Amino acid sequence: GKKTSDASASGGAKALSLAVIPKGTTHEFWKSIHAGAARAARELGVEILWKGPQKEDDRAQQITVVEDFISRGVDGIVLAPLDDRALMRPVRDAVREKIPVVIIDSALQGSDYVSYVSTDNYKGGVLAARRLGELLGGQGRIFLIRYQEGSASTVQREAGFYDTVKKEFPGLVLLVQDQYAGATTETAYQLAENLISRFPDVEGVFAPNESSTFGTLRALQESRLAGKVVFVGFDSSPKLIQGLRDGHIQGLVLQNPDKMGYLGVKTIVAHLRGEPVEKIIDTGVVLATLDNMDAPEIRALLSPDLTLIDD
Amino acid sequence: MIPGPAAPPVLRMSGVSKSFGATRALDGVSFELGRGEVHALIGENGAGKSTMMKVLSGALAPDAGRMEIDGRPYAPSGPLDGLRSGVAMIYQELTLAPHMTVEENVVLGREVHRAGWLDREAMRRKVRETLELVGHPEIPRDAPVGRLSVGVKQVVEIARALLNESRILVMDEPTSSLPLEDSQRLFEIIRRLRDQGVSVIYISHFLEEVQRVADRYTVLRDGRSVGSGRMEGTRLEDIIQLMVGRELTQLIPRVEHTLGETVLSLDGLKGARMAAPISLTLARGEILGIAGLIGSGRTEMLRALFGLDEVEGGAIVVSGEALAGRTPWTRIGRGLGLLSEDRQGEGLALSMSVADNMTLSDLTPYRRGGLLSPSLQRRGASSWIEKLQIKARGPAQPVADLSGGNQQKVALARLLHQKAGVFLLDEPTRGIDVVSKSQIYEWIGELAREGKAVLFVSSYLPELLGISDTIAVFHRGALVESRPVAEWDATSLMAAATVGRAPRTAPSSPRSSA
Amino acid sequence: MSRQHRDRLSKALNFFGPFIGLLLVIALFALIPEVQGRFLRFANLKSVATQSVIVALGALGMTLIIISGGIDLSAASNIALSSVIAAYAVNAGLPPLAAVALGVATGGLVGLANGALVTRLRLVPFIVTLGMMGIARGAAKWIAGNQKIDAPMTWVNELMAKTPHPPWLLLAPGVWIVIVFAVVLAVVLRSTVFGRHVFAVGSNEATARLCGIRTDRVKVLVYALAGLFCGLSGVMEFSRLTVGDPTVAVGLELDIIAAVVIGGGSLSGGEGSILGTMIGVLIMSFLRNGCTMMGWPNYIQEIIIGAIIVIAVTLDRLRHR
Amino acid sequence: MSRQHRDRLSKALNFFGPFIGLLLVIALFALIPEVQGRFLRFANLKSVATQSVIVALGALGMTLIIISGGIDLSAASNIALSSVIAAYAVNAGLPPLAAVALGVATGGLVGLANGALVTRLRLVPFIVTLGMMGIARGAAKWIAGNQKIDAPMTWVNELMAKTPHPPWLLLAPGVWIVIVFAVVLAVVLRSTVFGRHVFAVGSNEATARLCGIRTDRVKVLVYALAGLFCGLSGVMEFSRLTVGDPTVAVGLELDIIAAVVIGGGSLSGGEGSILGTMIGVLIMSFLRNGCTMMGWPNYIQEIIIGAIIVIAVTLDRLRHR
Ligand SMILES: Nc1ncnc2c1ncn2[C@@H]1O[C@H](COP(=O)(O)OP(=O)(O)OP(=O)(O)O)[C@@H](O)[C@H]1O
Ligand SMILES: Nc1ncnc2c1ncn2[C@@H]1O[C@H](COP(=O)(O)OP(=O)(O)OP(=O)(O)O)[C@@H](O)[C@H]1O
Ligand SMILES: [Mg+2]
Ligand SMILES: [Mg+2]
Repeated sequence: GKKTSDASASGGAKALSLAVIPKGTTHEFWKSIHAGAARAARELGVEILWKGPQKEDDRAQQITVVEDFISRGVDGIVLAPLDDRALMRPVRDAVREKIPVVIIDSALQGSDYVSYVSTDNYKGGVLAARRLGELLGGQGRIFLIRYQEGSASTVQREAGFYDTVKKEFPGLVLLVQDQYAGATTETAYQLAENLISRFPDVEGVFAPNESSTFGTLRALQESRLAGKVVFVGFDSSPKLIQGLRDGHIQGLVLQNPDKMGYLGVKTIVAHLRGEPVEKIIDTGVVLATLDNMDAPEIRALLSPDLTLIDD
Repeated sequence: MIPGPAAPPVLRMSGVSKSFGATRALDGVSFELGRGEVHALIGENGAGKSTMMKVLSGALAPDAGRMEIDGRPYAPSGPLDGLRSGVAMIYQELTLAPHMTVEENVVLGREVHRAGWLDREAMRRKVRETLELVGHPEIPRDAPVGRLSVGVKQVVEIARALLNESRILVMDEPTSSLPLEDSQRLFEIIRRLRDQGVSVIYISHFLEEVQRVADRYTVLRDGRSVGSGRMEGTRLEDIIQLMVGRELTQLIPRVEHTLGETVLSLDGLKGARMAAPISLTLARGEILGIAGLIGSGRTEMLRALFGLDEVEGGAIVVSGEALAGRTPWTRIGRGLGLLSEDRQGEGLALSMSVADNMTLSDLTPYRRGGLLSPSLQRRGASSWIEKLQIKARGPAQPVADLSGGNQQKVALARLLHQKAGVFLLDEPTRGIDVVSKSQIYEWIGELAREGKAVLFVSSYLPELLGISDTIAVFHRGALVESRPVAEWDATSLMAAATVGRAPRTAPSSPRSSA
Repeated sequence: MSRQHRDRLSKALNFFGPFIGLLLVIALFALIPEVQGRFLRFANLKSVATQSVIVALGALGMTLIIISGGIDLSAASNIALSSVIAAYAVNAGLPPLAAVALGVATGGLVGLANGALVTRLRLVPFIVTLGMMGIARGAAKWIAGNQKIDAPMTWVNELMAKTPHPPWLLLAPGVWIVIVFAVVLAVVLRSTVFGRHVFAVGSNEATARLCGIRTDRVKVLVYALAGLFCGLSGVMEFSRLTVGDPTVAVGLELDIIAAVVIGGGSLSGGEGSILGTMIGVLIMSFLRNGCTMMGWPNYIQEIIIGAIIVIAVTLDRLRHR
Repeated sequence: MSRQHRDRLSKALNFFGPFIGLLLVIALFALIPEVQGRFLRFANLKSVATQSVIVALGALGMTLIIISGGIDLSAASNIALSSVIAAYAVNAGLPPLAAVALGVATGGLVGLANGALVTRLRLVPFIVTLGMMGIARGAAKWIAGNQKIDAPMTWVNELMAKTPHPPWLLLAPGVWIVIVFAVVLAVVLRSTVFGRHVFAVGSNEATARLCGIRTDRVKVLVYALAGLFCGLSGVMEFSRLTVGDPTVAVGLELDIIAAVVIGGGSLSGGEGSILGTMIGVLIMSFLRNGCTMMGWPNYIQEIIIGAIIVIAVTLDRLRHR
């Protein structure tokens, strides 16, 4: 089980039991959220149940998970909704059962939740576009690789990137802009490889999340284009950090998932203890480059401390 | 009742041709069937009988030719069309739905219903009546057909064909797995139908049977009709001459052979599906015939003996050594070989070639340096095709394309090829023409002469009496009587099979009472 | 009479047999102290029932197909397509009833196409429906413009509301719809000529044809019917999600097939029952629900469900010995 | 002689037949002006070949299984598990060769378990491998701790390098490994007793048993062999990704099965060939590659690939008439 509880100072009172529901459980990103949530849980002396949909990115399954936790009768839910609409009803059901909900990572329509803790995804896309545009001097042929149909947060990043390119760098030519990398590294790898076969003269690439960034990186490395093509990606993992260091990646847009998880749990506990909370909390995005990657605050984002959640 | 030449035929086929790839199964065949007559269709294996009947029933579309029923053109688009035009058929290869019950199978396609809703009571009644008619009211109507023996399945098929009210009833070897009793009952039914004006086309390789039941006959050879006439006054020899183009002197040849030491003995063998333990012995050079009614447990004994069913008790001793192991593989290793009664379900891998089917149980002769040589394998198979005169395009032809009788020969060839020492033959002549039959008898005799032992299960008494040294009779799962062949005759065999014991001296016609 | 006695016993076993697996699963969780109290509460049973609706509807049609000796890999894509169409229609301002009808009809059309390809081209159903799986999924994404379709709330979304509108319904209308169709289909299979012919085609197609059954017609009908059920399932999916999502239900076809097989269906045709299938669906739903309530990590859940599938079918086979 | 002539013609057709679908697909893209120049360039062919390795290895084993009348839904999960194990081993500091061996052995063990369950419990392979699909995937996630396993670069990662290390290899070592194994397996199927027994078991298991073939042993061997191929495929996946990713290859089992069936394999057993399967793999790879190069949106790709699967098999059936 994944209970991170602590025999805390609160003594006799029954520890709060919170469900933290990510969109999936296997990306580094979610591990960081888990770590942040676990840190908060330890500090606050509450118990968290960590559980995502069984199939990654499956809306229907996430609804099921929320319902099952309502059945179990948890005290509060921290949810990263896979869909801003579809999760409304289960969230409303939770509220009806007196279970408050804090939304993290992606937005939810309506206002049934206590607070919304997230990255500004659109801004992340803007940062990436500016980096790419600047390095290419505003001129060049580029790929916009998309992640997956219907994934809200990446759609916003792609939109931020696309809008910025159109507005600020009219000299950049989008060679492709409606190709989806799919859920796994392998599918992203194949897509990038095939795109490079078609357009070997590409000069810049943007990929909107960890798996598509890594898949593209592999394809660039294999085609001997890594380092020659300006490549900006999203999120971090050891291999991506290595890519940054080797000069194969010119920029990684970093969110702060650890903070998101931490603040998510912290906010719901505060609410449960009757303290006032902000309705919207921004956890910020930054751009990591070869130059700033060894700064302590960036390093903390690049390789978050996951020791709290070893299972 | 037999119509004169003036009466118009119910069915007329003329110039019907059908080819399967390079095989010309029917080559402009012509045929006439009178109203209320039983018409025998006779021919060697592969002559085209089944093909012709499938064309008639609508299961196959002819390449050329015309058919008329009652003077009106008849060109069925499928079996349903055929059934609607009053053509019912019992197919040579068992065609039952294994998961469905006996009752469901009998009424299949002819369900009694009101606006789509089944009327179970009415169907139940009809099925019960039909099973009574064929003399097997004891067949469990709620049992899935897949669990029944081949003989019972054949009864179910007959019941199904009789259920349909048809004007033309085609029976393609309906009695190949039936013992005498049941055949005779079937003949009575056929006569009754004939008297009601139904025309019956009857295909069988049992010529005496045919002679007894049919009014007229047509002989097919190589897809052409080579003669037809009234059965009355026609000698069997003449028909055989028409069939094969030469005279056949001896239908059941006897090959002299001598008995040696015991090679196989069963001591209280009890298989999972056997009703009672069985003990018997078999000597080198012995042909042991086994008689019995449908479901008397002969097949089940063979299956346990060969390791296809679980053995629960008793011992099997081969050449003085008890048989260990529980799989057919160990049996084959000790020189046993089994010919299955269910050639399509179990006997043959239909999608594989003739060569593969013949050599599957012993591929070692075709290995060269660890690899199998397909050409050697084909050559090996070719020699058997020649020896057994199997009608096939060649060793590479899939077995599924052969006629029923030729398929049976392929299965037999496998046993001969694997050089078994003890042959367990379950209805080996099922669906085989007279000429090939006499060939097979001869081979069995030869085998005995070479010192092989043969266990010969058959429902056809003349062949049992003709080639066995000893005949054992099964009754309700138990071996009730075993005697040298000289002490048996058809009547005493029937008596033993039906009531479970036989008088020493052959009495006059004991009827069944079980 | 000992024989009669044994017969009655084996009949009883055959009747209760299918439930054994389900009862085992329920007992398993009902005994774990952590969720004990809550697992068997009506509220939880209600949500398990609601969660089962989508798979159950797909599995009803799949039972028909599997009995007839076929298989339908496109079921899940078909569900997604139908849900997208229903959402699209609502969004386009059609009356909700028309949207539901359109969704169901879409499913039926895909099923009809499957049936037509299987019978006309004489292809194995596995391939036809594998192809259709891609086609339907692609079409869903196309129509939805690679996005989910947000549709305004209508009464359609009430179909899968855990707390139904007239509260005396107790269960979501979708659950009642499943129950009604399950009963109807069970009766059709047992007591109509069509049902009998479905079994016959699955048991031995050649025999069925020779007996004058229009096997092609039966098969087309079976696939079309199953398609309609997928369409209805898609509508339920839309009702539950409140959006039309072209990426929903990926891989669900295997869950649906597993439910049928756990319930005694045989992939070689001729065997299967509606009751069994429904129990198969519930076994899987209760397992998922229990595992989630326990807060077990997904990988444990995956391993357990995989093992249970094998165990359930093994038990079923033992029962049939 | 007309007869001989026709025979030779039909032999030629039978030989070239399988290639027709592939040639059609290649011609299709080679003629479209937009990608014409680039599609047939060696560099592109090289990357198509490399992309095919993982599916090809899985499909080699799947061909054996399908010929023997079985199916393996756990193939993709098995690939993921093996790749995780190989990464884990490299990460743990084992010599790369040992890691490769461990990965392959893992695949073999999963296959062996499949075979044992199929033969001992007498369950249908569909169910056994459906269960194993969940079990292996869950185990992979468990071992990897729900994360990618980052492993240091070793020569293992060279196996799938598009530009191989001794440049005279021209193709990635992984491609050569596929070619070698394909040839070996084709010979085994055609010209060994074991190969013949695999066909016999698939064609009619009862007959095979009657002929003294130890059908259970053949089946266990087939599943174990196929497992080893999945293991090797997993190692290649690890080599390609340079990390062990437990979520890789989800749904790939259907691609693998489709490749075998497009190549003439029959899901009812007894039919199939290695050459056909390899062509099936290439058809799918070229389609994906071509569609991406054309820049067609993914949904169009999905629809086209779905349609091609149906068309390819239809052509194959027509050829056999
Ligand atoms: N489906 C088929 N494909 C290819 N050839 C076939 C097919 N069916 C029958 N044949 C061939 O047609 C010829 C006639 O076969 P048919 O089954 O009509 O013979 P038959 O007279 O019924 O023989 P038997 O007495 O052995 O049943 C045979 O040479 C057989 O090999
Ligand atoms: N009249 C019957 N009613 C019901 N079941 C029967 C009947 N006859 C046989 N069976 C089934 O068949 C089995 C015995 O058949 P078996 O094949 O061993 O007999 P057989 O002597 O070889 O007869 P057959 O000529 O039918 O092959 C029994 O276990 C029984 O289940
Ligand atoms: Mg015949
Ligand atoms: Mg028998």
